[in-house]
Formats: sequence, structure tokens, C-alpha cells
Amino acid sequence: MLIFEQSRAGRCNRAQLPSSQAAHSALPERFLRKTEPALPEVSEMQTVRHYTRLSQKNFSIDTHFYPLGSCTMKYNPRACNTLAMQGAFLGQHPHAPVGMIQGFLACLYDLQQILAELSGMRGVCLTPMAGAQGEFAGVAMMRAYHLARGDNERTELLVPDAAHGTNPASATMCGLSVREIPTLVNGDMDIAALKVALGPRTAGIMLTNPSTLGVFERQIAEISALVHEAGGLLYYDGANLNAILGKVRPGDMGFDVIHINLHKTFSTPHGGGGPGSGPVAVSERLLPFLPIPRVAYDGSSYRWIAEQECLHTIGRLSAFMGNAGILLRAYIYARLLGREGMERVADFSTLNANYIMARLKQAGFDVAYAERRATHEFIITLQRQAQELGVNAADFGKRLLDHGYHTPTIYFPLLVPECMLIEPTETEAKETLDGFIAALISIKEEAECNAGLTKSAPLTLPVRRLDEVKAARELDLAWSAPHG
Amino acid sequence: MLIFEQSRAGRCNRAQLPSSQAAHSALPERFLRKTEPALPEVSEMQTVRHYTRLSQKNFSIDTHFYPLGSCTMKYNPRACNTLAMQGAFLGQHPHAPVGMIQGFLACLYDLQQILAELSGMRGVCLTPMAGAQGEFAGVAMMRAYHLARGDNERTELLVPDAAHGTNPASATMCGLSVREIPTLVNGDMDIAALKVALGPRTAGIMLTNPSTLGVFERQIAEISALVHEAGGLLYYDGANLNAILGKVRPGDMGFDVIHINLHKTFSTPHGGGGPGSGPVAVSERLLPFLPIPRVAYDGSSYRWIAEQECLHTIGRLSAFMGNAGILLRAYIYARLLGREGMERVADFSTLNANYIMARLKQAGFDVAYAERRATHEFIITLQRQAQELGVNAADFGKRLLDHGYHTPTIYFPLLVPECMLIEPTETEAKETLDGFIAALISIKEEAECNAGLTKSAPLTLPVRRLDEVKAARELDLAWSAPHG
Amino acid sequence: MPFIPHTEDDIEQMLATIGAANIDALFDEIPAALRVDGLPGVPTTMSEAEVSRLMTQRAADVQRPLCFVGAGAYDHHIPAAVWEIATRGEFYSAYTPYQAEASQGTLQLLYEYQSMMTALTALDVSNASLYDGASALAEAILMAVRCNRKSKSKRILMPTTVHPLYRKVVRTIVLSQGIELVELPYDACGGTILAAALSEHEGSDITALVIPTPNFFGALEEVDTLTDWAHQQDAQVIALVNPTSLALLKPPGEWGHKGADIACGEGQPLGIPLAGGGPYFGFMCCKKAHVRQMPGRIVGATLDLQGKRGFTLTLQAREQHIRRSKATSNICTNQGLMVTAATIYMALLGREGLVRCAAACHDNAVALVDRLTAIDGISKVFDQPFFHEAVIRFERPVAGLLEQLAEQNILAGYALQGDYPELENCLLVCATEQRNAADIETFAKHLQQIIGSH
Amino acid sequence: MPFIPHTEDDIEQMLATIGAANIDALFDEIPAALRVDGLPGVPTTMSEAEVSRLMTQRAADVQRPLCFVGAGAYDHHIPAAVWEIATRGEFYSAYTPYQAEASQGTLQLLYEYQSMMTALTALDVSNASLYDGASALAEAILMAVRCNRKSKSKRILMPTTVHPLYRKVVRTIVLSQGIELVELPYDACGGTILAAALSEHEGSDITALVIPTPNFFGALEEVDTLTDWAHQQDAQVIALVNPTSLALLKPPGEWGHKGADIACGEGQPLGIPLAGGGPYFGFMCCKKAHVRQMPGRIVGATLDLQGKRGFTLTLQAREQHIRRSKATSNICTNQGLMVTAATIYMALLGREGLVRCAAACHDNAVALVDRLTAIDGISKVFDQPFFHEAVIRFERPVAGLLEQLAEQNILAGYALQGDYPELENCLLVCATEQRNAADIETFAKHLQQIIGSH
Ligand SMILES: Cc1ncc(COP(=O)(O)O)c(C=O)c1O
Ligand SMILES: Cc1ncc(COP(=O)(O)O)c(C=O)c1O
Repeated sequence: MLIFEQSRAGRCNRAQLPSSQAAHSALPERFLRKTEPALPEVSEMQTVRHYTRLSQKNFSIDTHFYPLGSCTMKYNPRACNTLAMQGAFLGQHPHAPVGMIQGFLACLYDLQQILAELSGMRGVCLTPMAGAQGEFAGVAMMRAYHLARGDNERTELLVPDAAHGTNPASATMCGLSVREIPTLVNGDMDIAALKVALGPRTAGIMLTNPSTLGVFERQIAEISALVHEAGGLLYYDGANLNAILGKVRPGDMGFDVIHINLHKTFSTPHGGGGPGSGPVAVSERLLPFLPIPRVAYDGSSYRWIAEQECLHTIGRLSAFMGNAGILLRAYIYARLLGREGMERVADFSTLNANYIMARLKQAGFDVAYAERRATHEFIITLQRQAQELGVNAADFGKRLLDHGYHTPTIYFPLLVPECMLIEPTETEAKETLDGFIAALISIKEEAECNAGLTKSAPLTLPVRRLDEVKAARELDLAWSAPHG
Repeated sequence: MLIFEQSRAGRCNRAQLPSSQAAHSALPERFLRKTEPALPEVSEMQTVRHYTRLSQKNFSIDTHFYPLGSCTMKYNPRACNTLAMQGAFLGQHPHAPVGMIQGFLACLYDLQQILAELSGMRGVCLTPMAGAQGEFAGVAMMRAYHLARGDNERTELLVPDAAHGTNPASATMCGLSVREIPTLVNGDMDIAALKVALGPRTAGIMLTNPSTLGVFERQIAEISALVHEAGGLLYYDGANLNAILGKVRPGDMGFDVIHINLHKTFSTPHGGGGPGSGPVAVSERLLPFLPIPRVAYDGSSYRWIAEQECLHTIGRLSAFMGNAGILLRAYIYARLLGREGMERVADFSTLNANYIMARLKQAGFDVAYAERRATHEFIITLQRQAQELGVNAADFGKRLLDHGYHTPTIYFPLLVPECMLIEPTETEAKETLDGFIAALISIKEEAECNAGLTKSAPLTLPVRRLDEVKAARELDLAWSAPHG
Repeated sequence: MPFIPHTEDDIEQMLATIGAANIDALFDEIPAALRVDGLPGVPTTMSEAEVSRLMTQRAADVQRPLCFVGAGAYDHHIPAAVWEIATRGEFYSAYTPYQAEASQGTLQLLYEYQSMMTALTALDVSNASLYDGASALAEAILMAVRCNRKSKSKRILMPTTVHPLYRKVVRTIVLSQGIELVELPYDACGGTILAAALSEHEGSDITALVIPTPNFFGALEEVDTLTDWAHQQDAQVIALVNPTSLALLKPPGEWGHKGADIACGEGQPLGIPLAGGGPYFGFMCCKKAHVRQMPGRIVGATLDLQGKRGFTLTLQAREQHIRRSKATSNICTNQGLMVTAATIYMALLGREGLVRCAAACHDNAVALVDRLTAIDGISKVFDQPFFHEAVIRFERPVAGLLEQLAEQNILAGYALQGDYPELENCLLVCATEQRNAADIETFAKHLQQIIGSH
Repeated sequence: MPFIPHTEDDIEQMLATIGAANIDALFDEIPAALRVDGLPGVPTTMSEAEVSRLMTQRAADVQRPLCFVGAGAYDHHIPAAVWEIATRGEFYSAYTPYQAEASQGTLQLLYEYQSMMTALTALDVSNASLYDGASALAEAILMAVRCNRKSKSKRILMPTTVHPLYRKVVRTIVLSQGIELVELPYDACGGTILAAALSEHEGSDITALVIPTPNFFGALEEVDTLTDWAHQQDAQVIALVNPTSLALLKPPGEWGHKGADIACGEGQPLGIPLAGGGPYFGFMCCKKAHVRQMPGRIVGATLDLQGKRGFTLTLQAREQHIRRSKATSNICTNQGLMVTAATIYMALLGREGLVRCAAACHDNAVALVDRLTAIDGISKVFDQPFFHEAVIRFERPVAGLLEQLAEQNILAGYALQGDYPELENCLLVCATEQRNAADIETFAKHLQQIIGSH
């Protein structure tokens, strides 16, 4: 039942009413609404019960293994939430003078330093509110760099064909055009194609390494050299940073700019879709273009860097300090891990992925790029099953839900047909991986003898398989009161 | 799976280890344990996931209608929790000097005043940690009163046969013997029997009014006069205070002492079985015997009343200030309600109970004391169904779970066979009551044509009906590691 | 190694299965020259106990003043239940509901959120959130350009009564897409869009007009006239609104004859803590006709294969993961948890609660302005009705005053001179439902004292 | 009427169904003479916003000192996850799991709790909690009387090394049941039970001996000798223990040749906040033979009708709702939520975590005592090994010192003279794993300064 369907005219939650009866009639009629908005009229307990019960209808990290590739669904330490939710932090007004919020600024400053250090970069701006906004900021800085040098023709951004959709979309939002670079069958970039693509129109290239194919781009040094020689810059999509934390730094690989998805590598909550946070870090040459606001420290107190100090900044991306509360959580997580913990992140996320890959290979699954090392994630393709049994990746995924495992990312990257991108993360125990592997194997066996059953999954969730076509055709996007 | 069954030797949650590696070997061998305790070895995420999932296996007020008679399962406002869990309150050491904890003492003092006011009593001690401890304290004060007067023979406590089990048990713990007073068929006390029982051995009488039969004892003024005349005192079991809040006060009814179950009337959490809180309030004559600690206010600051000021106190019931954090929650709730809200509590809990009773009567259920007004709760008896269909109160109760309703209290009070004591509380909406009524009716119909199905309930819960006999015969009270 | 569950045994078995000698071997595809040996510049690991202590100290180094500043972020009461429920693991640690059947909790909640926002704005559809109010405005402008096929100019009329920081964000985000932002000055008397400035653009190709109300000065724009004017120019109307105010004020869908085309704004007032500036969330609603140009996630109701109602992400063909460089936006991760909180907030306040909250804000703001302007040397700057903020002028620079009031633990307002040099000595002050008469008196008394002692 | 969902329509319909003219008619069985017209003495209703502000102000009026006091309540780190999970509505707002099938969450957790407590104490069974440590000791004494059928005296040997407040609570609770409490003095050198005092009771009818360890002075009693001595007298042994210490110290089940019969104590150290003194919880474990004399709830594992494991309350025939005046105790509502937190706490720390925590406490306490007694004029009072508390003596009254240290925001310890007049100028100081070297130094420095400036 919807909260609206529990509404009754005249019901109201009195504990939440302001005590004064206001006399807003003072406002001229023309500014006022004629009827009260159709918000639900429910009691506080109904609301609590409703949303508590709704929450129970979710899979989440706190309840299920959630190996959603490219999303790094690792344990979100509760301490990060509890400590960031302290009243003093929550009560800070964004316009509060810096003298009142030194403790908060200290956290942001420290986080800037930590991110610069682990990315091998020179400067950091924390403000982008998700990976995609980090991409926008990064590409905008690349563009600003070229323009500042009078290099006005560089409007083409090279993007591997396996890239995440945000990469080309961000390029477009920055007014650049996208040129796709193909991938070789071994998962590395087609350098020959890259060479053809590079030229005076090249603004730069946007890579994730490890790529979304779950393999490390081995030619990165060469790519970096080629792009730089051609006058372009290198952008690092940090969505996969979990795989290499403390092993190799984007700055050392030759990248000029990187965004870091804190909601992935730094375990801030995914929140049913966000908030994320996508700080950008840059090499020396992009420093002048960093967005604002940023925090400076003079040895005794912290302050916002003034706009006037950043004449070349690409500007602001949010009204205030990005997703500040998420930055606090990431900072707490970074301190909990420390340098020792950070190195272990890559170790164990990679161990987990390679273990599942090895076991699935043994069990007869088709692994994409099977000759390569898995990084923190890897791909299986169910094309054979789709062709032979009529059971596709989506069916496998839905059936996994019945086994109590969240579906891995499916149908991305687009390069591999009927693919499943599996990212276990470092925080999952071997027994959990074994359970997941067993489930996949049992689904494969089920599909071989009872494909109909598999295709009708899920069977045990609050709803059976939903009709997405109907959803898109007969749009029902908001509740409206039944007539009469 | 138990948390122990997820344990692996050598696994450990490093974020929770103290940073220093301690050298406790300094302690002589004879004091040390030889093997480490068999606590689970699990990761933090496993723990979070395990207990989050366990929680989902509970019915609770926040998820279900929970009409458990005599327990007042009303909405627990989240504000009471959030505000009581502020760091400053949580961090207070019980030995902190009063100068450091004025804000806390102010809350306790205010609560003492409010409870005195609404009970019509002269003095309050907040320390009893549940209703039963309140009973102990109250009876102990009655005993102390008689002893202080040299009235040493008064060792008999009169208790109606319908009383809650804690009443006789508390009497025993105070060294008193219990004499049961029968109840008339109309639900009132058998005054004739009371007169017979009263005498020089009478320490007093312990009543709840409304009684556990869900009816108001109409002869209370007469009872009070008789008991007082006989030299006894009157104890009010405040478990049912929700029914009369702001309507009639125990002090005005002639009671000398009362305990108030804050986890009932004042909506502090039931917490899966506690903590409760059972403050006691007394009339003038029992003031000297109140337990300690209590809070005093001199117009500018708050302090603990010193033991030396209370020469006749029955003493301490807990090492420190009882369930202090629960007292804070009750205080917050009391302020949210205020006097206006308190009166409404009785109004609407009574309205809800009478409504269900009326509807169930119409639907052909047998209501006990059908000619009486229901108070905040009432009783149905399923004796007819048990005899005719073989479906008893327990079966009805288990089947209700399948319909998404928690079972009412069953088989209590002992006076009514196959009974269900139904207490909806004031915070439930009419639609919820209607759903519950419909469920009971549908179970009755089901029982009439398919008793086997009803008796096999529950069908939809994490487990089917449990074998309680086996549990008691083949005791398995703690996990032990499998051998080998 | 906090948060890593592996035992030595596990590691050994797993490596054996993989056929690797040790964990380091798993990184053998990374060119050795690029490898770093750890991160010496990152601080060392701390236990949770140590970090708790550090963060408690840091929190103690943040003050909690009495707040009379708004200017884009508002100090409303947030019912305790909002965050107790929103931070439940099942909401907190789930991600975008790609697998609808396993995410009915989040999806139904988003559908309810969309329904609440359409109820507030009187528009047909809502998306499931954008980053914040400022970026939502930028997205609304990009969307309006897509919606207004007739217009070729990509010319947007942007009043200076729009929040200065929003205008900066818009510039950052939209300028590289060939969009022209034309500033509309404000009326020095009313503090609203200068009507005369519109006539200059009469008849020219305008893609969209942004109408902020309450505007940055707190004043209510003449939305009916403005909307009709824009529609006469074939321009789209983008409403930039405060969601709390919509409980009281005419909703964008009812502005003028046809209603605004798009409404957007900052969702923070709906149960989101101030929190130093974020996370907040941007909301966006529009007419049904424009839904395919909407950026961001949208949830729809549908049926499962047994005919039971369920909810799912829909119209995904607009989005970057399908449409890539041609998507309506690059947004992927949005502000889901904030919307979770906002939904619970709106349900907890309910219809009457939000109306009363908005009314109390307005009343308190009127009381505040009346009280302050009763002080000698303080005057009201604009005469247009306002919602819960207004501009007052002092007879001397405000910087010093703000500092002295801060010493009294009062956040007195937002100084306007930086953004509007002509508004010398002017302060934007705000009162929400949280500021009672005593608070206002405290503020006024301190102010009087400071001014008097000058 | 906060929290009441009824609409006017609802009320009308419900009254019509009932056949009552108005709500007041529902109270017509209450004698009119007794009715009151409301509660004028109770303050008026406040909105949640107002109460929040009040409680935030009250919280601001509570200081958070650096804590070196224990004496029955210990300042341990509590992992954030403990209370984030324990306050989930499904745990927080459920009641005693009478309907096992609808309460498997709470029941399984309690079974796990019992398993953890038996692991810590090396005894066979645990109940599901009592009110607090002090009342648990009282219940243990009553239980020992029931268990020890051979003894007729109801004589309990109660060392003065037991927490003075516990002894008071025990007196309040057990004295009316004809139980005799005999005080055992302590050894002025060791700060533990005076061995010589025992010999006085040799051969007499003793029902039980209470053995506290670490005792109130922090000192470790000679548990093996004491246990064996008591058993030789056919007395029951009641161990009063600190659960954290049990991660390190010999568990009661292994004391002497036969082990203690009953172990009880305060559960607060296991993840329960100090919170001004409660809610905490009492724990109690015993040998299997005594289980039917145990007070409180007990959970057992069993099977459902399909053979699946499940959990249920068991041995209820001991309890008041069945046995009434003959029950093992009057306890009904216990401290469920605290045990929920403690269970999560023990799982989060795990075996190694609790062992390391206990070890760190001990080490810090040793460091504290070493550092303080290095100051001129401060000496250690007892020579027996201690766990995380110890007694130090000053050359002058401690009251003034405590006040001066409190001004420096230091809670310096518990003054003993009130309870032990012979321990003039003595302070019981404590260090948990939370007190690091810097804290100890801060304490010592301030103390030095104060003493020096005297
Ligand atoms: C490879 C990759 N790049 C970019 C992004 C975009 O990040 P965000 O969703 O934070 O905007 C994602 C996230 O899903 C991703 O997986
Ligand atoms: C009528 C009655 N009296 C006494 C009690 C005992 O209260 P508590 O459980 O708080 O000890 C109860 C609680 O269930 C009760 O219902």
C-alpha cells in the first residue's frame, strides 16, 4: 500500500506541527495556492511503520552479498555514519564564518591531502557530488587548459568503447565530441587505432584502469606518452580505484586528472542511489583550473580559498561544499583504514575476484578475457546459455535473487554479450563467495534441465518479475487520488 | 545460522582492536584463563549483516499491529530515542558530581513532579527498573510502614485472583504471604470475600484498576475504605494506567502507593523484553519510606537527596539511578504529550478497545464481561471454538501472525478460559483495527471449515510452529562447538 | 586490515584455487615500473575508538549558533524519525534499484516521493533527484533548450534575483554548450525582476525564462505575469522554487494561464540537515509533454507477471548508460538517501504539517523584520511581499556587526554587498519555524546593544 | 493530541458502532466523584521541535570529563554499529518474545547471548538478563538459598570487598526473606578477603559465599582457595565478576576444583553507555544442575514441526506468570535491549577484540597507578594484583582535590572514605582501554600542579 492510500482527510501528526497558529493570510491572495497540496495525511506511527516495512523490501549490503560490478558495494562502516551525524556537524550552516567551523574544515583539509597522496596528484577539489560530476569537472579542466593555451581546436575526447556511459555523456556536457577507441580481444586498448585517432583535435583521453572489462591496461605508459605527445591530456575515471589502491597511482601512470568515487572506494553509503561524491585531483599543470570551494590551512587555522585566488578556476559545481557530509564519512573511513588498510583493499578485492573467477572457470562458465588476471572484478558471459537454453544474463540475475544474492551488473560493459560483471569487494568472506559460486552453478544446472523455472524468477521476492515494457509505455509516474 | 557458525579461527574485526598491543602477562598465572573464551570470530560486516537480518525476523510495533493485552504496545516516538541518545547524556558517569550533570538531573526532577501530579501522589522515586521492581518497592514500603508503627503482624497481602503473576511473586520477595480475593462474575471484586479476608494480619491489598479483566473496579471507594479501616494499605499496580490517565488518579481513589510502568503508559521501548521502568509514587504516609536515589531542587540547582536525609527509606534497588536513560525517554514523551495529550491517551485507547469489542461481539465472538464497558483492553474467550472445533486460543493467535498481526495476550488472566486479552492502544488507526477484526473473523470462519489448517499455523513465518515441549525437555540453552 | 574477513587459511586456499603464489602475484600485469610500495604519505590506521575520539573533538570545534541566515540553506526542524529510518541499513547501503524486484522498498519510496513533489508543484512528473538546487537549475536550463525546439537562440533570461551562487554554478555547467545567459536586473524598490527589463527582450528569440520565487532576496516574484509573458515569447518557463514555500504559495503548475514548464530547486528544506552545505538534493518536475527530456532517474508503477503492482526505473533510454553521449544528462548516482529522508519528512509532517510549517516561517520572518526595523538605523530595503527572508539595511558596514554578533553566538544573516555592490550595508535575514519570539528578541537586543554602543 | 490517528469521521463511526454518545460516555463506570477534570499540574504539550530544543539545551548542561572513575561503571569504547543496530525498530519496539515464531530475531539473539556468557564464565547456562549487577547479586543470593537445600541457615558470607552500593541493594532486596548477611572484612595489605576471617566460619552452616573479583578495590581475589574452602563448607559459591575481565581472567566455572556455582555481575562494560547509571543489565550464569532455580527468562533451541531449528522461551514454569508466588523471582520485563546491544558488542569485538580490550585496560591501569604513585605524596594502598582499578592514598583529604580536578574537566576517581572510613584520603582510580598515555599524563600533570601548589 502506498503512503497515500493510508491517508485520511483530517488526520494529522500533531507532534510535528509548529506550536504557533500562524496568520499567513497577510500575503496577497495572488501569491497563495488555492488548495492545500495533496500530501498524505497519516499518523507518525503509520509513517514509521510504512517506511520501516518498505526498507525490509530492499536488498542491501547490510543484508545481502551485493556483487554489483563497477559499484564497489563494500561494507559501509557504521562508525562513518554515526560520527558524521553528530549534532555539531549536522547543524552547521554553509554560510557560517570559518571561525565557527574549524573542526569541519580540518576534516576536509585532511581529506584533500590524503586523496592527493594516494592518487599521486598535486591538488584536490572535493566538491563534485558524484563520479559523473567529477568527470564533468575533470573534462572541463582539460578544456580550460587547452583554451588557456589558445589551443582552441582540441574538442575531441577519446573514450574506449568499453567506457561507462557517464564518460561520453560528460564529454558532451562539456561541449566536447566523443571518439571511441576500440578494444583488442585481449582486453587492452587498440593502440594502432589510438594512434590514428590522436591529432591536433585531441583534447585528451578518458580511461579507467583497470578498465570496465576488469583487466588492467598494460600499455598505459605507452598510451600516456602517445597522448601527451599529441598534445592531449589523460583523464582517469576513478570508479575502479579500489583495485589498485596503494599499488599504482594514477599520477604515476601519467594521468593529469582523476575523479575518485568516494561512494565506491571510500565506502560512503550508496543510499539507494546516492549521494555519491566524486572529488577531482590534478597534476601540476591543471592546478590553476581546479573548481572551488577548497580548503586551505596556514598552520594554525583553516579557511576557504577565495574565488579571487583562483582566477582560472572552472568555477563552482554546487552552491556550497558539494556533498560535505559524505566527505566526512570518507574521511573517517580513510582514517580507519590508514595506509595499511588501503593497501589491503586492493589485495583482497583482487583476491576475491580472482578466486570467484577461477572457481567459475572450473565450473564451466565462460569467462571473458579468461587469459587475463582479474582485477577487483571480472566478466562472465552467458551467451552460450542464452543461445542454447534461452536463459539469458537477466534470467540468471533474477534467479540469483531467489538464492539471496544481489544480481551482478549485467549487460555492461556493452562489449561482451550477455555479460555479468562481478565485483565481490574485499569485505566479503570466502564462505560468502563460495555460497554465491554454488548458487551460480546450481542455476546453470537448473537452466539446463528446467529453463522455464529459471526464466520465471524471481519466485520468492515481494513481487514477481515486473513488466518494464508496460512501465515505459503506460507511464504511471505519480499517484493520483481515485476519483469519486 | 548462528553467529558462532559464521566464526572462523583467526578472523578478527581489526577496527575494534585497541591500538596498543598490551603485555598483560604481568598478571600471575593463577589468575589467568587458560584458553581464550569461545566468542565468535567474525568480521564487522558479518556481524552487521547477521543482526540486521535477525531483526527482520521480529514482529514489533514499528512493523506490525501488536495488541498484546496488559502491555500497552503503543507507538514509541523516535524523538524519545534520538534525544535521549545524545552524546552528553550517554557519556555521563554515574559517579559524576552533580555540578557536571545539572541538565540530566533537571529532567529527572521534572519527571518526578509530573508523575506525582498525574498519579495524585505526594512523592516519587524513579529508580525501580521495571513494574515488578516497583511492586517490590511498593510492598516493601507498606511493610516498612507497618513495622515502623510496631504493627508487626501485618504480613498478608490481599491480591485479586485475576492479578498479574508479578503481584504475588513480589509479595513473596518482600516476605509477605498472599491471600487471593475472588472476582464476581461481573468482573468486580467479591466484597464479601474481601471483608472476610481483612483483619489484623492484613498488610494491604494490591490492585490494578482497571483490572486485568479489562474492566474498571466500580467499588474502589468502598474497597479503599474497608482496607484502610482494617489498618491495611492500598497498592496500585500501574500497568493499566493508560486507561485512566487524566480521568481518575490512583491517589484520589485512595491508593497509598503506585508503580507506573513507563514502558507501557509512557511509551518507552519494550526492547524485546526491556528495559522497563517502574517508578513508585506514594501518599503522604509512605513518604519517609521511599527508596533512594531521588533528585531535589533548591530553586537554583539540582542534587541527589542524601541517604542521611532518608532515615526510613527502604533503601536502594539498583546500584545507580535505575534505568536512567529510560527515564529520559519517558520525560521526553511526557513533554510531547503534555496535559492535553495525556487525557487523550485514555480517551482513544478506550475508544479503540470498545470499538473492537463491539465489532467482535457483532461477529459472534464470545466477549468476557460483555455487559461491562471495555477499558483500554478487553477479553474474548475462545472456549466454544476450542470445545467445538478443537481450535484453541493459541491456534487463533498463531494464525493471526500469518495475517500480519501480533497475537494478543493469551491464557492471561487465568480466570477466563481460552482467553485473549486485546489491547489496541490509542496510537492505532481505525483501518488497522478493522483489518485485525477482519482477520479474526476470517480465522473463525476458517476454523469452522478447516480447523486443521488453523491448527498448523503459522505458515508464513521464518519457522513453523515450534516444539516447546522438546525445548523444555531436551534443554539446549547455549551453543557449543561441534566436536572434531 | 580493518573490514577484511580473510583468515590465513582462506588466503592459502584461495591462492591455491587461483594458482597464484601469493597475493602480490595477482598484480603481475601492472608494469613493475609503475608500482608504488605503499602510501607512506597517508596517515597510519586508527582504531574506531581513536577515530571516534578524533571526530568528537573535531565536532566540539564546531559551534552551534542561533541561526538567522538562510540564503539557500534553511534551519528547519527535522523529525527524529526521518534519519532514524533513512539510515536503516536497507536504505543506507543499497544502490540504485537496477534490480527492481530486489529493491521495491527504494522504488516505492521514490514513486511516493515523485507523487509528493508533483503534488507540491502541481506539475505532472518528477524525477528521483539531481545533485543540488544549483545543479538542478543548470539541468533545467539544458532541458529547456531541448524542450524548446522552436527556439534556436539557446538564450536564457536569468534574473539577478536568482541566488548568486546558483548563477555561478549554472555558468560553470552550461556555458560550454553554447548557451547564452542574459541577466535580468531587479527592481530597486520591489527586489523582484524589473518589468522594464523584460520589454527589451519582447519579441526576440528566448529559449527560457528562469523565475525564482521566493527569490534570493526572499521576495515573491509576480509569477503569473512573468509566466504569461514568457509563454507569449514562446519561451519555456523554469520555476526555481523553495519546496517548503509551496505548501503556501501558488504552485508552478498553476502560474499564469499555462503554468511553468519545469520546476526545480533545492530540496534541503525537506528534512535535510544543514550539514555545512551538503549533501542536499535537487528536485525537478515538469509537464508530462517534456518527460522524455527530463534528466535523472524516474520510477514508474507497473505490474508483475501475476498482475501485482510493483515499481521500476523507467524511461531509461534518456539516460547515459543507454544513450551515452546523447543522454539527457551525465547524471548517474544521484542523491537517493536525501530523497529517502525528504519523503519520510513530507509524510511525517503531512499536508497540515507542511502548510503550518510554511505559515510559521512566514510569520516569524515578518516578526523578525518588524522587530529589527523597529531599531533605529535599520530599514527594510524592498517592499514586495516576502516568504521567510528579507533584506534590511544598516547605516554602516555589516562585516563588523556580523563578527560581533557571532561572538554572541548569533548567525545574523548574509551580507549582500559582495554579490550586489549596490546593496551596501545590506543583510539578508531569515527566520524559519524554528525561530521563536524569544530568539528574535535575543537577536534584536544584541543588535541594539552593538549599534547603540557604537 | 500527538500520536493519535483518529479523524472526526473515525470517532463518529466508532462511537456509533459502540453505541455511545461520546467518548466520555466510555468512562461512565468510573464513579463520578473520583473523576478529575484533566491534569492542570502537568505542563502543556510541546511540539517535537520544542522538546528537541529543550533536550539539546539540557544535554549542553551535562559535561563530558576525562574519566578515571570506575567503581561499578566503565568507560569503554562502544562500536558505532552496536546502537545503530540495537535501536532498529524491530528490536527496539518489540516485547518479550512470547510468540516465538514472530520473534525469532530476538530469540536467536538471546540464545547467542547466552552462549557468549557461558563462554565467558565457563558455566553451563545463562539467563537472558536481570535488571543490573546489584540486583543480580541479590537474585543470586536468593537462588543460592534455593539451591543449597542442605543448608538451613540462609547465612551468606558477604565480603566488604563487594561494591558498597551492591551490598546496600542486596540488603534492601533479600533481608525481608529471612536471609542473614555476614560481612567478611578485608585484608588491609592485599585489599582482598581476609583469610583469617574465613576460619571463624569454618564448619558452621553457610549457605553461600560471595566472591567478587576484581573486587571493589580492583584487586583480584584468590578465587581458587576461596572456592574450594566454600565448597568444603557445603556452601554455594557466587562469583561476582566483571565480564570484560573474564576475557583475561580465570572464569568462574574453573575456580578451584569444582568451579563457582553461580556467576553474576554487571553487564554494562559490554557495550552499554554510562548514561548516568542506566539502563544497564545484570547477567547470571550457573551450573546446569541449578538451572531450575534460575530467575529470569531463558531461551532454548528446539525444532519446528518441519524439523527446522528455532528458538523459544523455555523453562517458564520457574517464572511468575506461571508459578506466581512460588516463582524463582518476580522479574518479568528484564533488560532485553541492553542484552541486544551486548550481544552485538561481543560479536563485533569477537574473541580477540575482547581479550585485547581487557589486556589494554589492565595495562593502562598499571600505567596509571605507576604514574600517579610516582608523584610525591601518593602511594598505592594494596599489594594484590588488580585488573583495571586500584586504590591510591593521598596525604590529605581527597574532596578538594576532586573538585579542583573536576574544574580541569577530569573525573579523578571515587573517594573511598564514605564507605570505608579507615580508607582515609583514598581514591579508587580506573583506566579502561580508552585512556591512553597522554590522558594519564594530563591527569598526572594536573594532579602534580594541584598538590604542588598546595
Ligand atoms: C566506471 C564508472 N565510471 C563512472 C561512474 C559514474 O559515477 P557516479 O555514478 O558516481 O556518477 C561509474 C558509476 O557507476 C562507473 O562505474
Ligand atoms: C498487570 C501487570 N502488572 C505488573 C506487570 C509487571 O511489570 P514489569 O513487566 O514491568 O515488571 C505487568 C507487565 O507485564 C502487568 O501487565
